[in-house]
This record gives sequence, C-alpha cells and structure tokens, in this order.
Amino acid sequence: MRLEPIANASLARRLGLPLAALGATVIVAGVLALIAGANPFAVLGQIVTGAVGSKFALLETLNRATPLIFTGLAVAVAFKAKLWNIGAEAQLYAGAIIAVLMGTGAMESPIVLPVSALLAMAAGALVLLGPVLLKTRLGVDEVVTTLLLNFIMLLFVSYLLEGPMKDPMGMGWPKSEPLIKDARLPRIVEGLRLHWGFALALIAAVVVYIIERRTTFGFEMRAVGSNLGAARFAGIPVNRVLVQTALLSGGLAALAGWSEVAGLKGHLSQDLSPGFGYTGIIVAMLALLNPIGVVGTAIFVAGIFVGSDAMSRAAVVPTYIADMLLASALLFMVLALLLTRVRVVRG
Amino acid sequence: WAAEPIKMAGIYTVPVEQQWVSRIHLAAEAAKAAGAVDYVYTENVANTDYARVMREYCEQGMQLIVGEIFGAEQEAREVCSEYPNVAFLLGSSFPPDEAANPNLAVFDNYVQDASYLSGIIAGAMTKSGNIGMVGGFPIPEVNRLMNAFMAGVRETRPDAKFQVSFIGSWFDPPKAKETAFAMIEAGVDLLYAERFGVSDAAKEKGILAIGNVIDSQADYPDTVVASALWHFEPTLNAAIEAINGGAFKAADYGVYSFMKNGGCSLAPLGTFEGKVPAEVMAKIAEKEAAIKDGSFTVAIDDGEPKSS
Amino acid sequence: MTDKNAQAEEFVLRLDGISKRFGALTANSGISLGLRRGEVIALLGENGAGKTTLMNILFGHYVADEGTVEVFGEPLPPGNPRAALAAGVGMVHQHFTLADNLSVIDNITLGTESLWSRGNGRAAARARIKALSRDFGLAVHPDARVGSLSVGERQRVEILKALYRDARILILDEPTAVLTPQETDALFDTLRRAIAAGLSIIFISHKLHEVIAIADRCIVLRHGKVVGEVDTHSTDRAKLASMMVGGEIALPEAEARAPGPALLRLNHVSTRAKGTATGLRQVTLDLCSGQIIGLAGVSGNGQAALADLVSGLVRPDQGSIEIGGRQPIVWSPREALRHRIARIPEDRHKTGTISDFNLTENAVLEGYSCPPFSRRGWMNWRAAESFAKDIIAKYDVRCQGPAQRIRLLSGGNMQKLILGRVLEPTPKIILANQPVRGLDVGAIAYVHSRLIAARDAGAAVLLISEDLDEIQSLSDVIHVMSEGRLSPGFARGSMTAAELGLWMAGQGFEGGEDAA
Amino acid sequence: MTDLIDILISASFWAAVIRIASPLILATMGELICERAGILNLGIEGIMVVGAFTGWLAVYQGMPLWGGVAVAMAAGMLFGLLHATLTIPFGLSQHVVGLGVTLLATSTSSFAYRLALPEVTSPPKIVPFQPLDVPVFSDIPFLGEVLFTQTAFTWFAFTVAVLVSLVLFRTPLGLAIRAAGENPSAVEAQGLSVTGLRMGAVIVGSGLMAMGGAFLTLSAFSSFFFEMVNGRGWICVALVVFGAWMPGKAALGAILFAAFDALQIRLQQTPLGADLPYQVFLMAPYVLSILALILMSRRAEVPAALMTAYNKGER
Ligand SMILES: Nc1ncnc2c1ncn2[C@@H]1O[C@H](COP(=O)(O)OP(=O)(O)OP(=O)(O)O)[C@@H](O)[C@H]1O
Ligand SMILES: Nc1ncnc2c1ncn2[C@@H]1O[C@H](COP(=O)(O)OP(=O)(O)OP(=O)(O)O)[C@@H](O)[C@H]1O
Ligand SMILES: [Mg+2]
Ligand SMILES: [Mg+2]
Repeated sequence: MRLEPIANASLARRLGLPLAALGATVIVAGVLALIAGANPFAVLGQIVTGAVGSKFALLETLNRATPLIFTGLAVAVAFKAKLWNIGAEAQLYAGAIIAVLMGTGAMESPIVLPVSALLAMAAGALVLLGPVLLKTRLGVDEVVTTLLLNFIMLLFVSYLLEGPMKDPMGMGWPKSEPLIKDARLPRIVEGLRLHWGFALALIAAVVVYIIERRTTFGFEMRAVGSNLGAARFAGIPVNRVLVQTALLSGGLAALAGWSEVAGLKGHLSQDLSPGFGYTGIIVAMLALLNPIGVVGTAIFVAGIFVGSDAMSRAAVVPTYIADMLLASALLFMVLALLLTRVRVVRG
Repeated sequence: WAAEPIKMAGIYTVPVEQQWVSRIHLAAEAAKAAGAVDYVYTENVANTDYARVMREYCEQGMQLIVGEIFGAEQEAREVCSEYPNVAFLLGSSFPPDEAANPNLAVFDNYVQDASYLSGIIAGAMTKSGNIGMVGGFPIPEVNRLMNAFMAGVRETRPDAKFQVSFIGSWFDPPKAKETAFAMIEAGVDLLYAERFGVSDAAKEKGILAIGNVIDSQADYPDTVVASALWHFEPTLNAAIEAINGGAFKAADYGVYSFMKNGGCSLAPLGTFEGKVPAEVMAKIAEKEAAIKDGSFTVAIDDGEPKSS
Repeated sequence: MTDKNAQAEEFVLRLDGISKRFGALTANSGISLGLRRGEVIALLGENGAGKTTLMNILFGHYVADEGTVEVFGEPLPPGNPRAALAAGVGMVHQHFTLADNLSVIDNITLGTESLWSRGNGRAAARARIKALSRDFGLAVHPDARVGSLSVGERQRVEILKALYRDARILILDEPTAVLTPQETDALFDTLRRAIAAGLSIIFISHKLHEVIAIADRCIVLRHGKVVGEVDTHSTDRAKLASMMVGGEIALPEAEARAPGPALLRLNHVSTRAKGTATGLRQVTLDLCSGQIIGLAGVSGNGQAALADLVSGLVRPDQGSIEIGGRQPIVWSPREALRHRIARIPEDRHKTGTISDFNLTENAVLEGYSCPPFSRRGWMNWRAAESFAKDIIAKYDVRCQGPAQRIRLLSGGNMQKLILGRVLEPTPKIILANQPVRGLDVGAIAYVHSRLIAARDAGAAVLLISEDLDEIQSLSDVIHVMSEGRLSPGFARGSMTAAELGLWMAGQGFEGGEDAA
Repeated sequence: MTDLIDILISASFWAAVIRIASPLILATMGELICERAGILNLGIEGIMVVGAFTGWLAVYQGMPLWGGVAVAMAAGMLFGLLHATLTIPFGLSQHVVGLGVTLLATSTSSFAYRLALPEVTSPPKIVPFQPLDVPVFSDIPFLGEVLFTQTAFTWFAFTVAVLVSLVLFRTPLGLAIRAAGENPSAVEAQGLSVTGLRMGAVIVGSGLMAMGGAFLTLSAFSSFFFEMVNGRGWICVALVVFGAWMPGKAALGAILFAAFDALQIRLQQTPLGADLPYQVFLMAPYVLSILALILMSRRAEVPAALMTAYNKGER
C-alpha cells in the first residue's frame, strides 16, 4: 500500500473521519465498561456529561486545557524549527518556581503579576537555553539533554520544597508558601476554578500565530526548520534563530507552570504537573504544529480526559480507563486527520 | 448501625496498594461488608484534579468523603464549604476549622506509639546496633514514624546508629531493594521497612526487618520481627457514628490513630514468638500500658530524620 | 513502432501502451517501446516530459495505470522492484539511491543475499566487486564510505550495484548530469564494455552530443507521449532539440567585450579542506565588471571551496577578499548579499530552495530581511507575492502560481525561480555554480541568455561548470582548477578543449606534474 | 574520598551495577534496533510497564519464569505492532504515536491489574529468578561475587546485547535494517521492503523493551507496582544516543548509568549523605550522563533517515 495526497478533500471526508475517530473511542469505552462489568450503553452519555455536561464540567475541561495550550505552543514553536524540545516539563516547573518566588511577598502590588510572568518566561527560556547552546556549539543532541533535565528539575523542585522554599506553616509537608492575593490570577467565574490563565493562553496562541506568519523571525524559524542548509546559504543566522526559538519555546512552557501556580493552586508542590510537558508534545503534533490548532487539540485532549475520568466514577470502573480512552482517542484522531489529507492506494 | 448505609467515597492520590492508603481502603471495605457504608473510590488522582473529583462525588450525592488533601488543602477546603451537607473526613496536616468548614474533620496516621514499641524490639534484636531506614519521601507521615521508631530503639540500644535514605518515589521497589542492599553492605543488620522492597533485601541477606503500617510478616516469616500497624477503623467508625447521630462536625480525628484508642498496635510476634528476649517483651508491655493510661506519651516529631 | 510479431524475439524489453496519471496530470500516456539485445536507446524530453516516471514504472517503483512490461518475453509483475531486479533489470536513478553512512561494499551487497542467511562473507563480495571494477573500468574502493565519495564515484557505485546483480538491461536516468567530461568519457567506455558483454541500455540525458555519441536510437517524449523516434546516425543536435521542444531554439552567442574595473578580488586566498572536499591553495582572482569568468575543472578540485568562499559560507584562512577595494570585516552569506553578490547554488534541491515552502517564500528567501519585504521585523507578504509574481512572469516559471509548493516544480523551473530571485535585485557580482545541471535544452538556452544579459548590464560573472562546452561558449576568460590551485586566465578561444583538458589533469601548474 | 575508593573497589558494588544495568540494557537494545531502522520509539516507557505486568501476571498464574518472559515479550510485540502500523505504513508522527502508545500501554496494565486483582492487599509475590551460583566460579574472589551472584535473566540480557550487535553488523539482515534507517529508497531500489524491515525491527525491538520491564518484576523484584518502571524507559532513549547508536557503547552507557546510581545510593550512607540533601544524590546519574554526553559529543552518526517516514512513490 502507499498513500496518495488528496487534492481537495470533500467536506464529508474532513468532518466524517474525525467524527468516526470519536465514535471508535466511544466503542472502545463501551467494550472496556462491559469488561469492567458496567453498562456499556451509558458511557457515551457519562463522558459527554463529564466533559461538557454542565457549566462546572465545561470550565473544568477548559481549566485542564490551559496548561496544555501553553506547553503545546511551546512544543509547536520548537518543533517548527526542528528543535526537539522534550523538556517542556522542566521549563514548566521553572516558571512555577518564579511564580512562587515573586508571589510570596517579593513585591506587594498588582504589578507583581506581569513582572513575575515575564521573569517566569525568562526562567523557562534559561532552562532550554543550556541544551540549545550545547546543540549549536557542541552538537549535543537536545532530545536527550532536555529529557534528562526534566528529571533533574523535578529533583531540584523537591529539594527546594523540602529546603529553602518549604512553607514554615506547612506542617512539614513539602510545599511552598501560598501566594499573596496580588500575585494570584483572578478566577473568571467566582466559585469555579477556571482562571484568567486560560484567557492568557488564548492570547499566547494568537501571538505565536502572528509571530510565525507575519514576522521575519517567524519566517527564519520556519526556514531553519524546513531546510537548515538552504537557510544558512540564504544568509539566515541559523544559530541565532535556534536560540531565539528556544527562548520563545521555553518561555511559553514556563507560562504553563506559572499560570497553574498563580491561577489554580496558589502554591507549588512537587506534583504540580501530571505530565503536562509530555502531553504538550501530543497536543502540538495533533495540531500539526499550528498555534491556533493547539488551542483546539488542547481542549480536545482535556475534554476526553476529564470526561472519561468522570465516567469512570459514574460507571464505577477503575479510573485508569480515562488514560486508556485518552490514548485511544488520540491515536484514532491522528489517523483520521491523516486520512483527511491522503488516501490509501495499492502498489 | 442505621438502616440506610452511608454513601461513602474515597479519593486517593496514589494507588490503593500504597501502605498508608491501603489502611483507609481496607477499613472502608470492612465497613462496607458490615453494611455500614456504601463505598466507592477513585485512586491515583493527581492533586491538580483533586478538587474536581471531590465535587463530582458530591454531585453524585455522597454523604461521606474520605481522602487525603495534603497536596490540595486550599482548593479542597473550598469544595467542603460549598457542600455543607456532605461530611468530609480528610487526611490533612492542618487543624480543623470550625468556622470555615464545620463539615470537615481531619486525621493522620499518628501511629508513633506502635512505631516506638517496634523500635524497642529493634534495639533489642540488632547486634551491630547499626540500623537502616529506607523511605519514599521525607513527609510528616513518614518522618513521624521513623523518629518514634528511633526513639524506641534508643530505649534498648542507646548507642544505636541509623542510616536513612529516601528514594524519591513511592513505587520503585527495585530501587528500595538496591538501597537496602547498600545499607547491608555498610554493616546494617536490621532494616526499618518503610517501602516495599526493603524486607526483600533483608530476607535475601538473612537479616531482620521491622514492618511499618502494614503487617508483612506473612511474606517474610523469618525476616519481619514485628510491625507497627495503623488501624483506620476507629477513625472511620467514629465518623460513621457521628454522621448517623447527626453530630458530625469539624474535629481532629488524629487521636483515633493513637494506641489508647486502638488506632495502632504492635503486630503479634508470630514466627518470632519467643525469639525476642522476655525482659524486652515485659518492657514493651509496661510501656504499652503507660501509653494507654496516658502516663507516658510518645513525642510527635515530624522533622526529617538524618543518618547518624 | 516496429512491427511486433516480426521482431518479438529479438526484443529483450518491451513496454506496451504504458500510461500513468498523477492526479490531474498525465505523466505517461500510451507509451510503447522495445529494446533490442546489445542496443542503446536514448530517451529524450524536456523536464517533466515523463522519462523518469516511465523508468520508475519499468523498474516497479510506480504501478502503471495501463500497459504492460515484458522482459525477455516474460511479463513483469507491476510495482515490484525485486521482480525487476530478478529479471535482470538494473536502474541507476536520477537522484542516487545510496546510503551515505554505509560503505561501498555494503551498498552494493545490500539485499543480494537472503536476509536469513549468515551471509557468505565480505571477502567473496569484495573480490567480485574488484573484478567488476576491473572489467568495466569502474575504479572505486570497496571499503570507502559512500558519503566520502565524489559524485562521479557514487555513479560508479550505482552502476556496480546493477552489474553485481548481473543486470542484463541497464537503465541510466541522467547519469551524466553530474559528471565531468572525463568522467563522462569513462562512463561511456564502461557502457561500451557493457554492450560488448551483451547488455542492453536505456539512457536518459539532456546533453544531445552525448546522446549522439552513445545511442543507436533516440526516442523523444513530450508531455508524456512519444513524439518521435530517430536513428542517431541520421540526425543532429539541432534536429533533436527541435523535436524535444517542438520548435526551434536560438542558442545564445556571447561575443567578447572590454572588461570594466575589478569588483571582487581574491588575494592569495587559501582555505582549509573540508572532509573530502579540497581547499583553495593561494588563489588569486579578479572578477571584473562586464566579464564572464569561466572556471573549468574536474569536480572535487576546489571549485566547491571557491564557490563557498564567494557565497560567504567560508572565510579565507590566509589571504584576503576585497570588494570594491575594501576588505569586509566579517564574511558571511548575509554579508555577501549586502555586497550585491548573486549566488546560484550547485544543488537547487538542497541549498537553493526550501522544498516545503511555496514560490513566494522561496522568492524572498534571501531578501526577506530588508524592505520592501519586511519593515522593523514585520513581513510584508503582499510585496513578497508581487515580487514572486514578477519573477514567474518575467522568467516564465511554469507553475500553478506563487502559492504552489516548490517541490512540485521541475528542476528547470526551480532554476528559473532561483535565477529570478538572484538577478532581479540587479547584482554587481554573479556566482553561477553548475547553473544548468539537469536542465533541458530550452531551459539551458534561457539561463545562458540571462547570464549574458546580466554581464552586458555590467555585472561580473563567475561561471563554474564541469561542462567544457558551456564554459567555452560563454566565458570571456577561462581559468582551470586543479587540487585547489588556479591556472592563469585564458582568453576566449585561445585554448582548445584538449589543451584545457591537460590543465584539468593538473599539468602546467607551477609545482610540477602532480596530476589529479 | 576514601569512602569513594572503598565503594568503587568493593565487589558488591559492581554486582549491584550489573543488576541495575540489566533491565536498562535489554530495553536500550530494543530502542536501538528501532532507531537503527529509522523509527524513534517513545512507546518504550509504556511497553516496559506492559512487560513488567504481563510477565509477572503470567508467572503469578502459574507459568514458569521463562514462560513469563516469553509472555512479556509477546505483549511488548503486540504494542510494537501497533506503533509500527501507525508510524510506518501510515507514517504518522513518531512522537505522538510513541507517547500515545506509552499512555495506552501504561493505563491498560493498570486497568487490567485492577480487574485481575480487585480485592487489594499488598501486591502478591512470585518466586523470582534466583542468583545462580556456579559451583567453582562463584568462589573466585572478586569476579565470583560480581558475576556469579547474578540471575540467569541478567546473563540473558548481556547475551542479547552481544547478539544484537552481531546481527546488526555481521548479517545481511542487519545491513538491511541499518540501510532502512539510513536511506529507505536505497533499500527499495535493491528490491527489499522498507515497510517490512522497519516493522520487523520495531516489533522485535518492542519485545526486548518489554523483557526489560519484565526483568523488574521477575528478577529485580517479585511483584508488580503501577509506577515501578519509573522513567527507566526514557533513560534508555537517552542511552541509545549516548551510545551513538552502537550496541556496545550503549550497553557501556547503561553500565555507566547504573554505576552512577549504585554509587549515589552508597554515597547517601557516607557522612556526606548526612549533610547533603538526598536529591543531590538522586540527581547525580542524570547530571553525570549529560556531562558524559558532552564529553563524547563529536557528532555521532545519527541514522540519516531517523524519524522520517517513507512513502514509496513520493518525491
Ligand atoms: N511522484 C509524483 N507525484 C506526482 N506527480 C509526479 C510524480 N512524479 C512525476 N510526476 C509528474 O510526472 C511528470 C513527469 O515527471 P518525470 O520525473 O518523469 O519528468 P522527467 O522527464 O524525468 O523530467 P526531468 O527531465 O527533469 O527528469 C512531472 O511533470 C510531474 O508533474
Ligand atoms: N510530489 C510531487 N507531486 C507532483 N509532481 C512532482 C512531485 N515531485 C516531483 N514532481 C514532478 O516531477 C517532475 C520531475 O521532478 P524532478 O525532481 O525529477 O525534476 P527534474 O527536472 O528532474 O529536476 P532535476 O533534474 O534537477 O532533479 C517535475 O516536473 C515535478 O513537477
Ligand atoms: Mg527525470
Ligand atoms: Mg531532471
């Protein structure tokens, strides 16, 4: 078999296939429910209710999507320039650390928010800068360095939380002091967890889109990513572009951690991120590295997870079904999206 | 018991095999078997999702929610105040707050009493006086027991030396095992088994181990001398009675883990019956009595234990 | 087409009514042809005429929509290179199919032994390869890493691959596009030996004199159809050319002119050798306004180094560059562009263009950072697109429009876009490195006329080519490079091809006869 | 300092190093095969979990130990097949599919475990591989303890490493696999099936990864825990690069990493351990790996076609 590009796919194809992917996921859900001794025909309803069935559910989905948008953007930007940043997790925590440093009394005025946001981006950028300099100067593979930095950063955070940054009022539990009021991102709807970090994420997506499409830097970034040799020959300062890309990518990932702390948790703990950095890679690739698409895929991923997780409780089946369904939905969806662009032919 | 079983939900941030959580889970299963509650649970919940899960259960009409909010205090307490008719019994490092959350009672594994007694045995059983302790993370729930244990050891072995290591994970038995091996090489002849994997190392190298929170002697008959057990039943039953009596209110249920309330105990010596010197057992009996009648209290120290 | 039944038996290969469509476009339609034992057929046609597609079908890379392939009377199963190989068909692809990180011997033996066997040792294979190299004059070291070989040597490896599998039918798709005259002669020598050994050959080339030199019959394709078939002995270049494009082409003639002032000057420049590529040795050269300087030489003798130097990719290790009498402080591609140096790169696919970018983006690849294409860091796509449109119109780039991805253009059209990109800003200096490699006659004539026009407008042109005809027909002054050294300049017509050949072989340089 | 020396010259230290390295070596070889064929397999972490789970479950259900290993391998190959199908004929992003497979494999194991053992006690144990002490050799002073206190599974792991390098560099099959990772069209032009070669490599490689996981439950320990693989898979991805895609070097890398780990565990016992926070020690292996990578970073020969999908008939 081989794949043949479709010049202009029909609307039916472009809508039908993704729907089919969702359908397949629901079928998987039903089968799993059956295996676990629950009612297979209830699951669809339970998932939908859990993901978007109520104002609460919907906002929870968006809330979980927020960090994914940031990490997704971070990865999308880096991968565009063929900079394999697998370290969004580490950069995320760098941002979170700054949010705490700045938010626990370093500054006592509303401007602490923008300031700490910027510093957070700087910190995240710094974390990625190392691997990128190693890549450009010594040709050290960044996949490995960024990957390993994730582990190092987590241990560093654990050290901070059990040492210098430990909350004296925390009864010995390893977590940071809570942020002061000024340093918190307000909530969008009182009583529900969704905070302005989400709005910020949307803005970030638009900004990244504009940078990529409308600025010379964006052009350089895409050129370097598509053909390094040609870019260099054309006089594009390749290494500078890689470094700038890294700064942007690291900064975006850092915002994920920053907004989780400033918007959601109000303090830093070791388990701030259940792998948002890694899921960001999925989100970005699912969106074909398109910044606007990232928003959609992030919400999709969050929705599937929140929905199936809620379903696991409604149907009383092991909670691990949520991750199974997320993974299935994901794989079905990438396949479906591919088949909207190509058709399978023999030979 | 009331006719109607209470609708109860457990929310745990780790899989229910984790020793600490397993005690809550087993107590709940027991209550369910006794028809007192109608119990469902969710495990391995990330703290990010904790508040959401609490809410979902509340919306499902749960009457009692049990869990651990060490990593999500603030958000969790908000949810509590949003559902005043639901009773919350949550593991927390913070005191209850009558004003803000009249429906939130807190607890923790205050089993220092038993740990202390197990320490006394350890001190008596070690020859080299060199004792190893392998922990997951140095959190209060872990430190508290280690410190009490060390205090106990010093009763019978004032010159005891301790080697403490944390492996930075709740679930990496191979790593815990390797760490234990390293300690044994370094001359340790008795291990305090806070993590899975430690007793296995002790067993392989033929030295002794002291169990913790759960009784694992069945798996290591010739290795685990004694274990400091945590019994969650008193805590849970107290809550259930309160609810049935319509009297559930903010309170610190920590005391229900104390020995005098049957919240913890020293596991029966079992296979080691008679292998522990009689005078030591006598000492333990006397200490136990003292603890129970309140004439002696084991200090609660949540600080991170260090090697000596 | 000759009457089938009559001569069926003497055909070793027969294509019958082959048609192939790619979406809307018809690459081959109803092509039939037969190849006799010991015969050499030349396939001619413009870029995109369908030659490569036809051969890919024959070899089983593509599956034809209609038509059949017969080898030695046996029909070939479609879409199965393995079967083609087994039937004795060997193909040397237009774009080499070699693994650079593997050794020659690995590339050749790949897939020749059962995957589940232990493999009967490299010694045997090495011996066999040595023998073949000897018999067919294909000198190449079996243990060399392919990545370290010159283009010519890689070509030999490709041919060895086919011979190693005892191919009876050899297909060569533009084998000479990347070869020097010497290498081409060597190749032809090889092919003649092959014919003597009873092989039959299909040969694709845009270089008509070669076709006439080697082929018995020429089959001309246009827009995927056979538009003509001639016996090479009864035709000439002009006839073939007009058959291909379906009309006359005026080959540009450049007559001598008086040179202007030197715009770029190299003073005793030396550069370090990069891997296998030779560096420059004490090169001194003036590029003068209104003059085309032709640089001849066997590939791998420093032309690449000189091109890299002028295009800003490398700095001199010793000696200096002077532009307009001043030495640039930094030297980089961007700096070169700032000094209005137009650079036509050797490899349009790898360095000249970005395949996944559209024509607009490729058109401003070099100019994007300055007005009108961008201001204060913001791109002005409207300006960029109109620029692309201008080029497409002015240089008649055949495409669907400025938004089309450039990978879909044929080499000729890619080259035209690059030409427009670099010539539009009216450069002072032009570096043209193999500007017509792989292009059809029409495209070649076009590129050449553009270069001449630029010269007449006062630009200094440095033309690097391995095609002596090209050099001799265009250059006002010819230099020869050998082992990084530059020969004195020879005025137009002052030297015969043979004499230049001697210089190319390294003779005449001070420092004696250390031949290449 | 003297502590350090003492540790480094102790046989038990090197015995530990070999123990810790074994699962890493198995999984690293698996990843290496995939990448040599041109496919980055980020499913490794999850596939190791599946191996750890299925291998253990099989033995718990009464299978012999090697039966468990075989089951683990089969399960791994199944997920390998999934990864291969999506990334090779369909040419989907190897990052997404890899992470997706990891997520799927991990959660499936947890889900299945929970269904298989609903009533929770501390996880049931099996009798794992025992150290096989060969009568005479075991008594050789130093080497005896280092080599002959190891289980058969460890020996198996090291044998696999040798086999992998033999197959890759001494057989037509190995040549074809490497070529598929260097230039697929070269493979196609020689009449071989790129798809076949790559799929085979990914499936077999995944089998090895799963066996690496099984080592944790069948040799290193005796029962299954959800998060017990604990990032080892990611380490193996790093080790492949570290080893410059050479089986020998990669195995050495695994041993080096294991040495760092065994060392930090022991240094925690020294007086040093009392004053330095324990995180510093846990960090050591990762930091040192990066340093090592920098020191030996003269651009290794990355398989030229790594992470590039191949669709025949496309330009
Ligand atoms: N893989 C492909 N997919 C789609 N269209 C293709 C493909 N390959 C070739 N074509 C189409 O078939 C036509 C013939 O291409 P082909 O490569 O055979 O031309 P050619 O005669 O070899 O040109 P050149 O002389 O430059 O090598 C092209 O114009 C192109 O439009
Ligand atoms: N993916 C593709 N889809 C459609 N057409 C294609 C594709 N790839 C190549 N082509 C067509 O194939 C034809 C030949 O492509 P090719 O790259 O061989 O050009 P070329 O003239 O041979 O360039 P060169 O000789 O420099 O390699 C072109 O006309 C181009 O339109
Ligand atoms: Mg062609
Ligand atoms: Mg061509």
